[in-house]
Parts: sequence; structure tokens; C-alpha cells
Amino acid sequence: MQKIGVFVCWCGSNIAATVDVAKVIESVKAIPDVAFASDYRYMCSEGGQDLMQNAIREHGLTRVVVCACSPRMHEATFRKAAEAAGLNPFLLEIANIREQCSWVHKDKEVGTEKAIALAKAAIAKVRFNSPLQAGQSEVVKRALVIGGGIAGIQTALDIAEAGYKVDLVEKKPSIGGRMSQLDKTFPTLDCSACILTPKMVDVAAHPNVTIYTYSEIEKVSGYVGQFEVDIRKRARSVKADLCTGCGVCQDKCPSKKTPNEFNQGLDNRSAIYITFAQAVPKVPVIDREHCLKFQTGKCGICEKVCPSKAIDYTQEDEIITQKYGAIVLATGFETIDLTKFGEYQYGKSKDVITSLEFERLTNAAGPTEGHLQRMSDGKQPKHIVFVSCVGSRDVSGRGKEYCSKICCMYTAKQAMLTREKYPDTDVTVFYIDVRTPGKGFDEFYRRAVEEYNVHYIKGQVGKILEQGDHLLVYASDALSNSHISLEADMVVLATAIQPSQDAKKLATMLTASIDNNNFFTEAHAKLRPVESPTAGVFLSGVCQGPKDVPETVSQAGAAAVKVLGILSKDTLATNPCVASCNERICSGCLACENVCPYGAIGGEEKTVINLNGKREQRVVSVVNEALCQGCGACTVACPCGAMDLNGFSNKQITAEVDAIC
Amino acid sequence: MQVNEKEQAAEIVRRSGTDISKCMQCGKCTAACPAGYKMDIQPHRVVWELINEHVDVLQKAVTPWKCLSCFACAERCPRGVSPAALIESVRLSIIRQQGENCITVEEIPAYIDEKMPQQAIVAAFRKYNK
Amino acid sequence: MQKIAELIKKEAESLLKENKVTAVWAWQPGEFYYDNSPVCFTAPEQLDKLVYNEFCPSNLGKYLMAGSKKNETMAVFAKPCDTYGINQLIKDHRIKRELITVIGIPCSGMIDIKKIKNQGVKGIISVSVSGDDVIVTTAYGDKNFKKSEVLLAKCMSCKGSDYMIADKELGEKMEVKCQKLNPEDGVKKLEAMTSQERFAFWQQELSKCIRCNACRDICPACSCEQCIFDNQEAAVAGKASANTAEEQMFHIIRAYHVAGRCVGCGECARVCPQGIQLGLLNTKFAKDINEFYGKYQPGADDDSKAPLVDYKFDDVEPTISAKGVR
Amino acid sequence: MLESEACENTNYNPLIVAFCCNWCSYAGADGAGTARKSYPANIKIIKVPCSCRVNPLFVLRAFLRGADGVILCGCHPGDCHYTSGNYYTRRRMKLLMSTLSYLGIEDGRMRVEWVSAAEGNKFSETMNSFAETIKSLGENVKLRDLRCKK
Repeated sequence: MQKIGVFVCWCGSNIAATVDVAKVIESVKAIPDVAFASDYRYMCSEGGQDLMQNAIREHGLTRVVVCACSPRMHEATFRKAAEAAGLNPFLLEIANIREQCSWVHKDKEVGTEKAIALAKAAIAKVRFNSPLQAGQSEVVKRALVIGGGIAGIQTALDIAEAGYKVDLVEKKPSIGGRMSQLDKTFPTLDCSACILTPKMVDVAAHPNVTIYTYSEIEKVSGYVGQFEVDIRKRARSVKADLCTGCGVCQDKCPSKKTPNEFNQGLDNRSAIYITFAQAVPKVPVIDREHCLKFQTGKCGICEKVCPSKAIDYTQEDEIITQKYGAIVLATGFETIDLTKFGEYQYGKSKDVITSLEFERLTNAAGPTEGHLQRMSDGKQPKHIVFVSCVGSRDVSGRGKEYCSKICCMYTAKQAMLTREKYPDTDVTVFYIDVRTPGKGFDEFYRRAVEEYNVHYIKGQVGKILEQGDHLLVYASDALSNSHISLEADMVVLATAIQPSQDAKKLATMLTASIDNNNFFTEAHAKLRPVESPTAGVFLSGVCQGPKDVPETVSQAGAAAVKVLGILSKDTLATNPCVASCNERICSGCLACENVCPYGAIGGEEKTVINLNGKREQRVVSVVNEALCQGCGACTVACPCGAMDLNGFSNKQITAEVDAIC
Repeated sequence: MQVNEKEQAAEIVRRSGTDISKCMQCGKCTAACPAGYKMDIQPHRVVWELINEHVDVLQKAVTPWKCLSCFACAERCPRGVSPAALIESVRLSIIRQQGENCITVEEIPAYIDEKMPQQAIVAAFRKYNK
Repeated sequence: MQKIAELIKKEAESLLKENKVTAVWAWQPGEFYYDNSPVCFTAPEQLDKLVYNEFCPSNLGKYLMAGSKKNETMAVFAKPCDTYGINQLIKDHRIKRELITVIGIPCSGMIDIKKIKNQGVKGIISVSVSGDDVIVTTAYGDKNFKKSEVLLAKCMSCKGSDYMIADKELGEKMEVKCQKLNPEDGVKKLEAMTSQERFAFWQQELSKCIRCNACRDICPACSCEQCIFDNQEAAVAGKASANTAEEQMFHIIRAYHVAGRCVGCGECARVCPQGIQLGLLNTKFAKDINEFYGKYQPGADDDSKAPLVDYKFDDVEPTISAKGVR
Repeated sequence: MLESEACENTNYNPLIVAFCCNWCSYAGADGAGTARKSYPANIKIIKVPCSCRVNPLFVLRAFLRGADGVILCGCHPGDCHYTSGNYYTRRRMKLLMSTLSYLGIEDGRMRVEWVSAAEGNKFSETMNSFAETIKSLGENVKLRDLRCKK
């Protein structure tokens, strides 16, 4: 008979307020093989762990059940503690009486009853737990960073600096991301390019970093320490090793009517183009959709003018397959589509623009070379209206329910910079709330109001009409309870941001989860904010949630540290909860092989001892424990029950079912 | 029977079927309101007054009689609140309490001119023909 | 059929004489004329006992399993319907394809002796068939029947005269001539009933079960080393039929385990001593699979992926308002 | 007779077993807890690594032992932590549910729902609605093994 120890945590009042802990103890003590039961205010504290360890030693406990918070929280903590006391860590089970009991039930009697039932189910299960030994798997000492914005660049640099190889994959022709499009950064007003470009150069020059631009992730397989990734390196049609980046090709290219993505479509670019002056690598790409050579077969001017013979129309996409120990997602963001916000006339009036377009308009490298002018007539606007929360905090289905976080600050920045450069231009900002939590943020916003006389109105814009050469803005002033209308020359919409469209595809490939808004989910909102729930996959930057540059850089560094934690090890302990096949019963139908998502099961002709104790030769399933991830698909496909899963065996689950019903 | 303002406010909100706790006083409704310039209490302020259970001031205001029931406020509200429904509910509270109306249905044709939107005419007949 | 029996005998003789195989699986007469049973011949001189007539319904495929483990070369005679089961056994790695020689033999339908006996016929000595005429010679004289009226139920829903696997085919192909039955008709009839009626039907039907396991033993898809019902670890063990609920579970679980692998041979229902309409359960699964995931005939090949170990991204969702569920 | 027992218990509190996959639905259940989104206490959760670990036998076992409802929750199709586990679940459970109905068991005693780790709200809503369904169906008398009932 087992000697089971049961420990019930109060979690302060989190559990104890809804669960009568003493009654749970009393009930489980009545179970014959429960040798010890005790409660503690905080089981996860040192005192609680000591209590458990002492009980294991003193009472010779062979199994332990901890009734506490979710196993997702502290299962590892308690298992480690049990191991330190000499018990195999897999002989411990958690009864989740907090998240799945005390926090969802209000009545104490009901809560107590359920806690007892959950404890009994865990006890029933733990009786059939068997000691498991974690195996070892090798770690590939190379990291993959997906996304070449400031988040990806910083993560890659940090990993490379620590001495590990890292590949940086960027979808666009150049690294740099959103930050390379910005003019200045708040709250210090540094020039964005001035602080970003050196980093771009650093990462490109670093011997440990390989950059794949104009490339996308095609396929991911494997697991932490041993990911195998296919990268599709799209054909640039330009030989990167020969190109000097002189730019003659783009000057001479006759196809110059393609909206320039880098300038948010405010101007046009040629079909062969270098994204921007500081692009890394400074190698153009041919946009085959708009290239005359590719579309009509006639042209080939770039090839003729290229002094270094770098143009190659025959280049094809290349698939690079590489193994990685860890992967960092840094896929960034884009602004939301504003077609549902007809009242702003965005897309109808050229003078209604998004704030990202405004960044390009004020950027010295932008379409107007930094001169603030209207896209309609090139005149300098005399009155600019900024509208915040366009599509943010919106539950109507038109926008996003979350706060995009960065808009208040960049709006203050844009308003302030406008007033500084063009003192004769009036600036009005419509806001719902001005949110400035951050170092120097509120001071920055107040400066905009106090020193630069930016006119902040709490209210929203309800309708914009084009009237002659200016815009008529109907708005509200919520504080004065009035309905106002004013004339403006330009309206800037602080558009909500959303994760990059690629996030969902990548989430599926990496089996990393995403939330309802397509932001990647962290393993724990507070304690594991840069880890995805999938081991070995980490999150950096806005792909996890809205962030400004400093926050992004901090998270990028944090993600790098987590990667280093893996790469610095030679081997990782594998999950011992893998499938195992009872060869005596296995009939060799190999249904298991068919359903295994990891190719971890194969049929082998073996001499086995049959149920009558005789040797015989037949096909049986063999599980490769290094490849098995423990999903259990095979156990159900197996008709005779020969295939079982460690840690979630047929007997364990059935015992739980029996205990509950 | 005189009921207190608190209960009255709760009744008005209940009847409107809108969740005023969702309102974040952004003023989008007011900005979108085509009749806002004639109102003494702007749509967002109507919500605010109801949150604070000020029914008296709403019943004495001209706002309930100026709302066109075009529902632009509800359409534009980022939080799914309907000030129009609240205003309608306030108006009903006045009518039901006092048996009064701002104008009678017979008086409406005199107000109609060519510029008046169809919706406003229909809304006016609907509102005053109780 | 007599002519084919001769062909079979000759073929078996040459296979054994030339040492092409070490064993030949066929049928031999039983105690009565109508209960021929499977037999394994290992020498040409044993072949006198070989028989093939309208009373050889059993599929010999499953008998090859033991020899396959010992790497014996074997030949097996297989009616068209038997070839489905043999394929399934090969697919389940219970028989090694390279060890066996499958010889397809034509069949015009097997006779259900119960149907004859139910007509009050006693003391049967022999049965002779010519075309649609069946003459039953009894101790009390001859009785005449139409073959199409005394066929086994499974033959009335014959899948055709083609062999799904055959290294050699003997004789001319034959057809079963009768009013064909679609096994899905029974399922549809049940589906059209109310939930309460269906429950009552199955209670009645499954309560007849005596857990003799005949259905399991005959089934070409039930080829496990150890059945899950005999596996103490599996929590469903228990040979005794304790009550209705457990009997229900036995047949549900058995049907579920063979879902997508059941070739629809109808042997389970044939051998059931209690006459439980097991086909209604297995056909329901087959029908559902066909409807939900596209047509699939287990045993038609030996390498396709069975529906339950396969998926499509846009499979139907398990909602309760689905088609076929009332 | 079985039918008569359905009415014996007036204060009916159905017993429900919920199988939840570790990566999505169990985390979703935790999310419901963290957000204090309540659901009936008679729903007891069994954690499995993936919904594809749930053998129809476990479901039948629960019914045999007297569970009034069984609900299986997994990651949304396409989001399985193990890539394809829930696709198998979908087929297996679809067939099982169809068969249970065919056997005359009330539709709705068993349910499959996809609940992601981020859907704490959905988890609680699903559980509340399932408990309501089971309440309206009454006790599971058809599949219950009386011998096992405590």
C-alpha cells in the first residue's frame, strides 16, 4: 500500500476563504493509504516546502498530493522540492483548488466539497503514478530570431554578443522595421534613425549573426533545443555579393509607379528599389509584379546600367534548412485598416493621414524631405487636428478593444515637434484620456501643453467634411458639455496598432498560442512574460503586446537572456511523460504510427515474449522517446491498450474518472 | 407616487437596454450628433448625468426634445452605448410621469421643410404620436 | 460450385506437391453436411477431405496469423468477400503479404441453413444446388427451395465478385442472384426512430448478449494479441456480462475499435448465437464515416490510411445538431 | 424501470466531467479562475496533455460511473500544441457522439468545445451553458451502471 502525503495550501485567503481547509484535511485523512495530511498558509513558501520535505522523510511518503494553485503555476516548484527530499518528482500530483475551485465558487460549503473531490481525484491518480526519469536531448547552439525590427535586432545582438550564433530573418528587403520609419522618438526626441542605424550596422557586421532579408519562415518542426526550420529566401533578382548599392538601377528603372511601402504609400518607388537610404543590406530587390522585364519581357535596363553586373533575372527562391536551439518571435505590428471609420474621410481626403504617415511626412528622408506639407496641394498646414484612440479601446467591432499604448505619447511628440518647427501652425489634440505612465512621459506631455501651447480637448471627432481647401471637423468638448466645429488643414489619426498579419501563421507553425487579438500569449502574464507557452519559443517586442521603443528593447534583451539560458546548456532534460508500448500486447497494427505528429513511432519486427510466455516474432511499435512529445494521440488510436502514456496512463485517468464519478 | 431620482435613473437605464457602465466619456457621441448644437445637455453628458443619477436635470432639459433618434451616437460609440436610447427613455419618463409632450403630432407639419431629412420626420411622428 | 471445388483441389495439390507453400487453408466437412469448417492441409494426401460448396461462409484469413509469425508460406482460398478481410489483416501487419498466396475463388452466395431449418426441415442429410434450385435431402424425403430465398443475410448485400487481393483466380466469376439488401437501410430505419425508441431497441437487442465473444473471434478486424476487454490495465476488462450497461459498452467499444477497419463482411452477425443485429452497429460507423469523411471501404486495399488515423483541416465539427443525429 | 428513476431526485445537481487539454483549455479554465468567472461546482476537470489523449473509453467510463454529462475541451483546430492532436479528437468524438445518439442516448450529454488559453470567459460561459443543458436533460439513467453508483 502507498503512503500518500496530502498538503493543502491556504494561499492566504485565496483558497481558505472559500474552502474549509481543515475539513479537506479531515476528509482525506479518512482515506486508508493517506499517511499524512497537513495544511499550510503558503505551501509554495520555504516553510511550506520544508513541511512537505520533512513529511516525506519522516513518514516515508511514497506519493504526494499538493492541493493548491494551478499546476501551471507551481507544479515544477513542488516537484523540485519533492526531489530534494528524495522522492521521484513524478510521484507528486497537484489538485487545482484555487483557479478551478476557490476562485470560481463563492459558497464555502460548495467550495469545500469540490476541493475534497479534486483532492480525492488527485489521490486516486497518484496511486498509479510511476517514477519517471527525464532523458537528455542535445541543444543546437544556434538561435533564430524572426523579425528584423528593433526588437529582433536587439535580441540578435545580445545573443551574438554572448558568443552564440544567431540567424535573423526579415520579411522585408531590409532590416530596421517600424522604428526605421519614425522621425523622432519620445520622450527624448532623439532622431530615430540616428539611434537605430548604428544597431543595424552592428548586427549586420557581427560575425555571429547571419541576416536573411526578403525571407520568410516556411516550416518549423522539432522542439526546444532541436528546432528544424525551413527559411524561404525569396529571389531578390540581384546578386548580393556583387552589388555595391550604388543605386543607379533604381534611378534608371522606367517603372516608377509603385506605391512606396516604406513611405506608407505617400509617394512612389521604382520596380527595382532599395527600401531606404540606410537599408541593411544595401542591396536592391526587383519587385517582379511591377517590373517590366518580368511582366512584358521587354526592358532589362537595370541589367545594362549595373556597373557590377549584379542583376540576375533568373534567381530563384531558395530554401534554407537550419537547426536551432531556440526561437525568438519579434514580428512587430502594423496599423489597423481604417475603412470602417468612414467619418474621418481617411482615404477620401489626402489631408487626413495616419500618424505613421505623419512620421514619414516629417522625416527628412521622407517624401517631402521633412517639410510638413499637405499631400493635397503641398501647402504648409496652418491648423492640424490630432485625433487619439482611433480604433483603440473600441468594443464596437470597428477597432480593437485594447489601448494601443504608444499613441498618447507619439501624438504629444508630433504635436510638440510641429509647434517647434512651425510656430505659426496651431495644433489641437482630441483625446479620451492622456495616458503617460513612463519615465519622463507626463513631463513630456505637459511640456507640449505648457511650453508649446498644444491645445488639448477632451473629446472626439465625430465627422470630417472637406470644404474648399480645408477640412471641417465636427467634434465634442466633453468637459464643457459642448458640440464644436473647427476648421483644419490636416487631420492626423492616431491609429490603433495590431500584430503583424504573419503572427497567426507563425503561431500555428510554432504551436505558440495567440490571444483573441493575435498577440502572442506569454507563458505567464506576470512571471514569464517573454516566454511563450511552447518551450524554447520566446517573445520580443510588440508581437506580445503594444510597447514603445524602450520597453521593446528591454524585452528584447530579456528574450535574449532566456535564449542564452538554453544555448548555454549542452543538453536539456526531456519530458519523461512520453508514450510507451507494451510489446507483449502490441499487435503491430501501427495505428499509432499513423497518428503520431512527430514521427516518433515506428514498426519493428521483433522477437517478443507473447502472452503465453512463448517467444515469437512479429511487428511491434517502438517509440523514439527523444522525438515523442507526449500528446497521447497514439494511446487512443491503439485498439488494445498496448500504447500508454507516462504520467497520463489509462489507469491514472480512469482512476481520476472513477474518483470523480 | 413620487419615486426618488436613484430609482428613476435605474428605471430609465433599464428601459433603454444600454449598459452605461461601458461609457468612458470620450465624447464621440456628441461629436457625431447632428442635433448637438441645439442641445443644452450633450449626448455624452446625458450618459454622465445618468451615471450620477441626475434625472431631474435631464427631465428639465431641452435635449430629450431635440434628439432626432438618428442613432448616429450609438453607431459611432466605440463602447456599444446608445445615448439615443437613453434620451428616448428619459423622454418617456417625462411623458409617463406628467402625461405631457413637447408638441402635439398635429403641430409637426408646420416644422417640416424640404431640407428636413426623411428620418427626422418619421422619428418625429413616432415620438409625438404616443 | 462442384467444378470449382475440383479446381481448388487441383490447385492445392500442385502448390503442396511443388513445395510452393507449406500449408494450404481451405474447408473440410463438419459433422453435418452444412457445417463445413476451416482446415489446414500440409500434405497432398490430406486433400481428399477438401470441400467447397454453399456452406463455406467462413473467412480463412485470420487463420494465417499464427503461421505468419513463424514465417511459414501459406496459400489461402478466398471468396471475393474474404479478400477484404485478408487485406485488412495485411494492413494491420497481422499477416505478412510476402508469405501468403491468395487464390481467389468465385462464389454465388452461401446458404443460411437456419432459414431452411426454420421452415420445419429436420434430419438434413445433404443439399444439392443447381442454379436457383436447392434440393434438401432429408431423412424424411427431399425438400425444394429457391436459393435466392435461403441465402445468408451477408450474401444478400454482397459487395461483388471482384477480388481485392488475389495472386491467382480460379474459374469464372459468379454473381449472387437475389433481391439485394443495402445494409445501410437498417441503419436508416433506426435513425428515423425517436431517441426513446432507439434506446428501447438497443436495450432489447444488446440484452441478448451472452458474451461468448464469437463476434470478436470471427472478426477480421479484431485481431489484437490481447483484446482490451481481457486487459486488466485497461479498465474495461470483465468477461461476465454483469448487466445491460456493460453489454452495451462491450458492443459499442468493439464497434468503435473496428470503426474504419470493419470490412463489413457481416460475419459477426452470422456467428452470433443470439442473433444480435450487430451489423446495425458496425454499419452505422461505416455510414457515418462515409458521410462525414468521404467514401471509404476498409479492406479494399492494404495501404490506405484509415479514417480514424487521418484528418482533414475542414472536417465536420462534433456538434450535436449534426446530420444523422435526431 | 429506468425511466422512473429520472424523477426521483428533485434537487438535481448534475455531475459533469470536463476533460481539458493542458495547453489551451486547462489554461483557459485557469483563466476563468483568475478572472473569477464562476461556473457550477459540480463540474470537475481532468487534465490531459492533449484532447487527443481522451479515449472514448474514458467518456463511456464516466457515463457508466454515473456522470450526467461529459465535456471535452481542446485547442481550436489549427492551434493544437501538438500540431494535429485535436484533428483526431474531432473525428473520434464526432463518431462517438453520433453513435451515442444512435443508441438512444440523449443528444447533448456529451459535448466538444474548443477553448483557447486566452478564453477564460468562454470557458466559464461554456461550462454554464453545458450545465444548463444537462440540467434540462435530467439524470443520466440510460448509461449509468447502477452497480458502480455510490
